[in-house]
Formats: sequence, structure tokens, C-alpha cells
Amino acid sequence: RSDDKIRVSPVAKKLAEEKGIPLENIEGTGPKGRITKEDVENYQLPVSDEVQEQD
Amino acid sequence: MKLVILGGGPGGYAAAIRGAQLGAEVTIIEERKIGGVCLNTGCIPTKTLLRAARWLHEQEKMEAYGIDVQMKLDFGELMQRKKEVVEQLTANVEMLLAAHRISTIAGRGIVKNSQTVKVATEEGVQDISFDKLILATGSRPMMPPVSGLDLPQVVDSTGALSFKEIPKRLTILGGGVIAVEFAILFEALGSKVTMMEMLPTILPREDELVQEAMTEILRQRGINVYTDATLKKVEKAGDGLKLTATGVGIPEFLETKNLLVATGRQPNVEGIGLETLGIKVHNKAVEINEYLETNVSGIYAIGDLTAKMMLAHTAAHQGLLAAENAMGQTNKMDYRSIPGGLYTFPEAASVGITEQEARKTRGDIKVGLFPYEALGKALADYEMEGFIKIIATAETNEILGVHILGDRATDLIAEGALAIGMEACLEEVAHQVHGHPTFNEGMGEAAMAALGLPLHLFPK
Amino acid sequence: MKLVILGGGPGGYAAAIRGAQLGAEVTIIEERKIGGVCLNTGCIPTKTLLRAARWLHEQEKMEAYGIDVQMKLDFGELMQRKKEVVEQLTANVEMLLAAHRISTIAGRGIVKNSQTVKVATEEGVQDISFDKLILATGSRPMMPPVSGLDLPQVVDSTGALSFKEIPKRLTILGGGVIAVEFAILFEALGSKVTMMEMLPTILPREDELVQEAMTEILRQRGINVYTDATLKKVEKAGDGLKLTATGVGIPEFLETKNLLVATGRQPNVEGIGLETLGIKVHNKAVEINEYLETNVSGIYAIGDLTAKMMLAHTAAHQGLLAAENAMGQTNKMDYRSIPGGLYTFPEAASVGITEQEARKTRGDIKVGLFPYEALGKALADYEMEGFIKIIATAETNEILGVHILGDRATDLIAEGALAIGMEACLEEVAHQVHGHPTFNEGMGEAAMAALGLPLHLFPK
Ligand SMILES: Cc1cc2nc3c(=O)[nH]c(=O)nc-3n(C[C@H](O)[C@H](O)[C@H](O)COP(=O)(O)OP(=O)(O)OC[C@H]3O[C@@H](n4cnc5c(N)ncnc54)[C@H](O)[C@@H]3O)c2cc1C
Ligand SMILES: Cc1cc2nc3c(=O)[nH]c(=O)nc-3n(C[C@H](O)[C@H](O)[C@H](O)COP(=O)(O)OP(=O)(O)OC[C@H]3O[C@@H](n4cnc5c(N)ncnc54)[C@H](O)[C@@H]3O)c2cc1C
Repeated sequence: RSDDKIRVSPVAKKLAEEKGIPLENIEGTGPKGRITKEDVENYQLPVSDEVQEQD
Repeated sequence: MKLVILGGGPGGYAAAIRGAQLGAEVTIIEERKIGGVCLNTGCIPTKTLLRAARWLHEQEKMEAYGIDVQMKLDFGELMQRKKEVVEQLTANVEMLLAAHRISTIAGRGIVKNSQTVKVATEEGVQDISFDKLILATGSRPMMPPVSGLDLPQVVDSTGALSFKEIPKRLTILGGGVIAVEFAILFEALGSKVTMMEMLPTILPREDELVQEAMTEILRQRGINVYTDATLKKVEKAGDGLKLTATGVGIPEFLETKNLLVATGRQPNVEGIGLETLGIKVHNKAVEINEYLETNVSGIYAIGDLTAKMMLAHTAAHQGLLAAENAMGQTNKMDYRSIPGGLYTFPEAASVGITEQEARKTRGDIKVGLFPYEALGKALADYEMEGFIKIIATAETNEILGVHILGDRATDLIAEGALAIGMEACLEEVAHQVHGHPTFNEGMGEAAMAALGLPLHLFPK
Repeated sequence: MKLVILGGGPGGYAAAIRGAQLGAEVTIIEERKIGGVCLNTGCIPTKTLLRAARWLHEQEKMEAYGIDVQMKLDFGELMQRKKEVVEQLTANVEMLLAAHRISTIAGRGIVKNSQTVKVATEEGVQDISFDKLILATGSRPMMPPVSGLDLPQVVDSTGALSFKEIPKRLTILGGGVIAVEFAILFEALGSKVTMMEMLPTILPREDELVQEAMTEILRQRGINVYTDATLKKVEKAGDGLKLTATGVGIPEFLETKNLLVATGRQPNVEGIGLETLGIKVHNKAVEINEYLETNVSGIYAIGDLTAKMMLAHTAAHQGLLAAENAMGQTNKMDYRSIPGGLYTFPEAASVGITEQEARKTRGDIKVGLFPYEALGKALADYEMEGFIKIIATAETNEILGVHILGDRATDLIAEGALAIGMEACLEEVAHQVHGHPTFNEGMGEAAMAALGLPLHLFPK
């Protein structure tokens, strides 16, 4: 996915940057997987066991 | 899958076509004429008359270009043209339905139970069974409780569209989109027009700048615009009417040939069997969720009946999604980027929220305003009246609203609608190259102005 | 920071304003008139004349709406109107420059060395020093090597814009945008028009469907369109001209009152001192990189001089970016979403690539085509001639091109341009609600058609 160009709306992009969420982590629900403002707003930080896996 | 649609207006027929495209066996029940209000007595006939009225209005402009012009309107011929346009369009829609193998039943339908609609046709009563049902019965003019509105000189929009002659004096009750279109229309055709609106302003849903500019345009054309005015009584006087009104600045008595009542429309919720299944009605409109479904599973409602934004394209889009959802998809209806238009000359159009609403609900905002008179195309075309206004959040520059008054506004708004639909920021519109000379250059300029860097505006 | 701009056309003056906005001390050198070709002898005067011509052309439509109409054009008054529009616009630009505290020097400039431009003014030669320089000297008509083109009845576009009377017979050499606009213009004003194009088609850069439809429209209006035709010789004949031509179907000899040569334009690269600094020229145009910089650091070139897309809005946008880059920003110019327009009636406009180019370069594609005659607005307005065509990749539905022929095309294209600019897919345009009744509905329909689900088209 990372080498594919990520489809994201301009507002969503700004919002994600502001919140420090990498776009790669967000599931886009718009046409052709486009990340929308709502997707960023609904984004949940990964739960703690994922963090533990990295250790 | 049997999909039945009650009502053949723009909402209903769009649902029928999409349903057929997705493989449903579709039946559409229509008691009057396919095309509904929009094609028969709404959008299309008004726009046909307005096309002619605009040419009449433009005579002064033509003279400015060295054209010595004489025009004489035959109102009967114009009404004939209107009739032909309507007939051609409704015939097209009928052919389209037939080509999609959609059955059309002429008659009044009523929900009988959770699988059946009962239809009273010329050949008697028929029971039509369905798996899914889409209600699309539309709306009708609302008549305020004023005595004398039953006099024959009092008409609703449908009546005004079948005048036999142009009324010398026409009074219009109401100040919404339909009222303003008729005011501009009949003034250009030669009527002496008066408008009477109960609220403090005409076009109550539009941006204040549009309200003010349109009021000014109406007044410049010799139309009396009374706001904060209430009609009290209507009486016969000669072959016309005597109106009694109250309000600031309005004469107590007004003489008029005809009175056009355009005070709004109400959904057709009655007599269609909603009670039978317990389908919920709220504020006289059928209640629906984001997926256009009523509280009864498998039964959808769309269009004016749902009183969301009473526009033909809202109805049609709801119709497409309702059919898709009836066929198993799960598409949400989003009303944020639906444009609205006013087919006057100049036109007006808007999408999103007004500056006033944005200030109230979104706090810090940016506003970009660009006047038509600074556009080369406006000068070349003698269309200097107007502006494009764009509203965005101050923080992220997210575009919240676009408001246009001026030539071609109803088509220019498409760019604004797509911008909001795609969640564009001011930068996207400002950096987009717009063709020269066009009216849409004003959109780029308004966005640049909101960002503080307009090209053709004087520095502050 | 001293920013000097050579040439005051749409490219040069946009650069000047943006430079001033960003804090530069700006000087603009112009040997003729601020506004360049576009405002004085290009975009604006042609569009003013076309506005009048359109009204003349519409008489038949007016009659269809019951308007009995008589028009008589005073060509002198129309030319006077054109003059006034041009004067007002150029005066506006001059005021705008002054308000931004931009110095204007009237005279011909030539690059003297890497810090100086030498200007020959009425008061003598001045040396103007610069830190950064933007070259914006534009272009001029190209005259093919045919004998007799120096006869007084032979004009270029500037000459045609100052005709004293409407020529009874006008022959136009060339088939590009400018040639077609003049053909439509003078036919409507009453000339008998003949077009002669060397290539196999008119409008060589447009989609084939546009080429064919426009050729058909020209012919229907009684304009002789000869393609694959070569002009061999021009001679005086009475008070007009005798033309000798070769080609299939074209008579060997043609009589005409005037010949308008509109065979293209060439950049003004000569006599401005490019050699002095070794500024590179390629194919007779100044070579630039994505940042609008020439091979000499700190020296930029924009507009027709760079022969990228010879359009006013390309020049202006390049001008904005060149000024921004001169002031330290690093903004890249992207030509992919720049629209182009044809201000005929009906209009035409396009953005992105044609179907033919897409098939060649992008392999599998989707095409959506929607005819104007299926639009309610087109019927209401008697504007059934035209279509909207949208082209996308088959795999990702990325929109590659939009081609419109029909009323308001030059404004409708803005939505297509924004769609391409924002890298939209067909879905975004198809799911966008378009107002009803509008011409822009055709854009949504074309996108739906490309996806296989149009609303108002017959199933195949
Ligand atoms: C003068 C005027 C101008 C307008 N101009 C515009 C415009 O320019 N743009 C715009 O977007 N909107 C415009 N509108 C609004 C537009 O007409 C409506 O929003 C649109 O028609 C709503 O579509 P609909 O399908 O919901 O309902 P309708 O068009 O009202 O259609 C409902 C249909 O259902 C039928 N029906 C009702 N009950 C039954 C039953 N029990 N059994 C069988 N059939 C039934 C009716 O006969 C009707 O044909 C205008 C309206 C008016 C009055
Ligand atoms: C008939 C016609 C119609 C057109 N219609 C359109 C249209 O509708 N839309 C569109 O986008 N484009 C149109 N164009 C093209 C458009 O006019 C050009 O693309 C545009 O003007 C280019 O702008 P520019 O700033 O690069 O150059 P120009 O407009 O050519 O301006 C260059 C300026 O530099 C000055 N100059 C040149 N050399 C020197 C020097 N050494 N010292 C000082 N000054 C100098 C010239 O006097 C001139 O004013 C049309 C062109 C023509 C001929």
C-alpha cells in the first residue's frame, strides 16, 4: 500500500497532519479508498497490545 | 425482486430507472403525469418562460452593442412553446421508463399492507405486490389561512403557469425562490409586480449579501418589495382584487389583477396509507434515516415528501440511493454539497452554508468576495451585476459555502459543489487554473481573495 | 528585491502584482499597451463582438418563443462598444498596478547584462537594474510564405478587429481556435465566410468528436470549410482578392473581399537581448524549467514567449508562479489541468487529453458521453446542440479529459478542470449532486455513463 499513491481529501490530509496520524494508518471509505475528513475524525488510536508487539 | 414506486416525479422515476438497472422488476404508480411537479408545473415550464423573458430584458444591452432591436411577444405562442417543451421531456421520460422495462400504472395508489399497494385505475382497483416500496408522492402548494384565497383571480404557481394573458398587475405573496423567479419573469413580460413577504427578508435561506443584492435588483426593475408584511384579506374589486395588508411601509390596500400565492409547499403525506403500517411522520414530512429508509424496514421515502431540501435534484439523488439500498447496497445520503439555484437574470446559486451561519456555528472563518465587474468576461458580455463569495474555516481553509449572484451562476456553482463534495480547501481552488475570459475566473479570484492574495482586487 | 518584468500582457502584469504582494520593488516595461495582446487585440475584443453576434444569431430561437423580433446592427457602434470595453479593462489594470506601487515604464526593453535592462523611452534611453527578471514579451501572428499577403485586403486578427465595415466575403486561412471564432463571428454579422485549413481537420488539438461537430455546425451555417487545402497565391481583383489554392474539393480560384490569416502565432524572442546572456531558445520559444526559470539563474520566462499553451490564463498563472519563485518560493507549474475554450455559439471547451490520445497513451479507457438534447435545461433554453464527454482510465477511473461542446461550455469546463486538478475519479463526479435544471447535470451524467449507470440515457 505504501508505494501506491494514497487518495486523501485536502481537508482530511490537513486534519491528519494536525493530529499526527500517518495517512498509511487510516482506512479510506470514500470512492476508491479515498480518505475523508470523517475517516480521520473517526480514527481510533491503535489499542495497547499492538504497541506491546513492537517491544 | 419486486420494487414498487409510488409517485412518478423526478424522485420516483430516478429510483425506478436505477432499480431497473440493478435488476429489479419495477412498477411505478403515478396518478397524474410522469415527471411530477418538476417537469409538468415546476422547474421546466418556469425555465422555458424565463428564457424568453431574458431576451426581452436584454434589449437594452443589445442597444449598447449597436443593435437596433424591436421585440413583440405573443404570449400565447410562448405558452405553446412551454407546452411543447414539457411534452417532449415527459415523453422522453416515458420512453426511458419503457426502454428499462419498467411498468407504469396510471392511478392513485395507497399502501394496503406490508406487501401490497392498492391502485385505483380507470379499469378499476388493482393490487400491486412489492418486496420493497419507495414512497415519492411529492408536495403541493401550501395556502395560508387568509380569507378570499378561493377567488378565481388567486392562483398558485400552477395557475400562474397557465395564465391566458399577462396580468397588468400581479401581486406575489411569498419571497422564496419560486416567488422571486415569478417576479422577475412577469416584470420582464410587462406586468407591474408587487411582492409581499412576511419575513424581514426575501430568500430567507440565502446569504445576506445575496438577499440584499437581489432585493436591490427587484427594486431597480420597478418591483415593489414589501418585507415584514402580512396579507389580511382578499376581496373582489372589478375584474381584479383588493388586498388588505399590514406591515411597515406597505399601503393598507392594494389593487391587483391577480394574486400569486407562493408561500411554500407541503409534503403529500395524507391519504397514502402511512397509518396502515405505522410509517412515522414528523413535521408533516415522512421521517427517514441516512439510507432513505422509513421506520418500517424495506419501505423508503424520497423527495419533497421527506422535506429535506425541496429540490428536484435532491429528490432524484435520494431516488438513486433509495433504489440502490433497496437492492442491497448501503449508500448514505449527504446533503452538504447539494447546490440550489435561482433562474432569474442575473442568476443566483449557492452551496453549503452562508457567512452568517458559518460565523455562528464555525467561529473563525475566512471570506473571499469577488465582484463580477472586475471580470473581463463580465464586461465583454455586459453582465457586470454580481459577485462570487466563498467561505472557509480560518484554521484549515476548508470550504464551507459558495454563494454566487450573476450570469451563469446556476452552472458556476457546480465547481463550488464539487469542491465541497471533495472536501477541498481554499488552496485547491485558488491554485486551479481557470480559463480566461470566463465567469468562473471569479471562483479562483474569490478563493485567492480569501487567502489574502487576489489578482484583480485593489489592495486594502 | 528589484523585480523587473519585460512585457505588460496578462503574463507580465500578473507577475508584477504577485511580486508586489510579496514585497518586491517591481518595474514593468511595456512598449505598447498594458494588457498585451489579450486585453487589447485578443481575448477581450473578440468576446465583445461575439456577444453581439450571438444575439443576432439567436433571432430564430427568439421567434420559437413567440417573440417577433427585428434587429439591425450598426457595425460602427459595435466597434465603439468594443473600444470602450477594452479601454475600461486596460484602465482598470493600470489602476491596479498603480495601487500596488508598481512602476510602469513605457518603452521597448532589451536585456543589456545580467543586472540591467535598457529601455528606449520617449524621454531617451534608461537603464533599469534588477535582481530578478521575468521575460514576458508574448507573441505575434505568424505569416506563411505565400505571395500577396502584403496586400491591404489581407489582415491578421488585429486587422480583422479594426475592419471599418463587415466584409461581404471573408476568407479565413487557418482552422485553429482563433480562426473558428472569427468564422462564427463574421457569419453571424452577415459575411459569406470560407475557411481554408492545411491540415485534414479544423481544431487539430481537440477531440475528434468536437472537430466533427464543429465542422458540421460551420457548414450548417453556410460556411465553406476546406481542409487539406493549401493557399498558393493571393492577387488583387477589383476592390477584393483572388486566391489560388490547391487541395481536394477546393476550387482553384476563390474571390473574396478580405483574407484573414490566422495560421498561428510565434513567440517574440528576437531583439530582446537573449543572446547577451546566452538564454536558451528551443523551437523559437524560450526554454524554461518547471519553476519557469530559464537556463540563466534568476531570469524567468512566461506566457506565449515560452509557447507552452498559448493562452492568457497560462501566461497569468505562469506569471504568478514565476514571481513567487523569484521571491524565494519553489512552486512548480503543472499544465495538465489547464482548460481551453472556444467562444463560439455554441461554445466549446476542453481540459486534459482527448479520447484519441488517451487510447494511444493510456491503453484501456472508459468514455462517458452525454448529449445536450437529453438535458431539460437545454430544451428549456433551446440549446440542444452539444455534448459532454469524459474520459478516464479503465483501471482506476482517474479522469483524464473532459470535452464539451454546447452552451456555457467555457464555464462548465471549470468543474472538469477542478476534477482533474484534484485527481478525481469518475465516482466523485458521478456521485456529486448537480443542480436541476442545469447544463452541468451533463457532467454528472457523462461520469455516470462512463461507469455504466447513466440516468437519462437509453440502455444499450
Ligand atoms: C414553480 C416551481 C418551480 C420549481 N423549480 C425548481 C427548480 O428550478 N429546480 C429544482 O430543483 N426544483 C424546483 N422546484 C421543486 C421541484 O419541482 C420539486 O422539488 C420536485 O418536483 C420534487 O420531486 P418529487 O419526485 O419528490 O415529487 P413531485 O415532483 O411532486 O412528484 C410526485 C408525484 O407523485 C404523484 N403522486 C402523489 N401521490 C400519489 C399517489 N397516492 N398515487 C400515485 N401518484 C401519486 C404526483 O401526481 C406527482 O406526479 C420547483 C417547484 C415549483 C412548484
Ligand atoms: C484574436 C485572439 C484571441 C485570443 N483569445 C484568447 C482567449 O479567448 N483566451 C485565451 O486564453 N487566450 C486568447 N488569446 C491568446 C492570448 O491573447 C495570449 O495567450 C496572451 O495574450 C499571452 O500573454 P503574454 O503576457 O504572454 O503576451 P502578450 O499578451 O503578447 O503580451 C506581451 C506584451 O509584451 C510587450 N512587449 C513585447 N516585447 C517587448 C519589449 N521588448 N519591451 C517592452 N514590451 C514588450 C508587448 O507589447 C505586449 O504588450 C487570443 C489571441 C488572439 C490573437
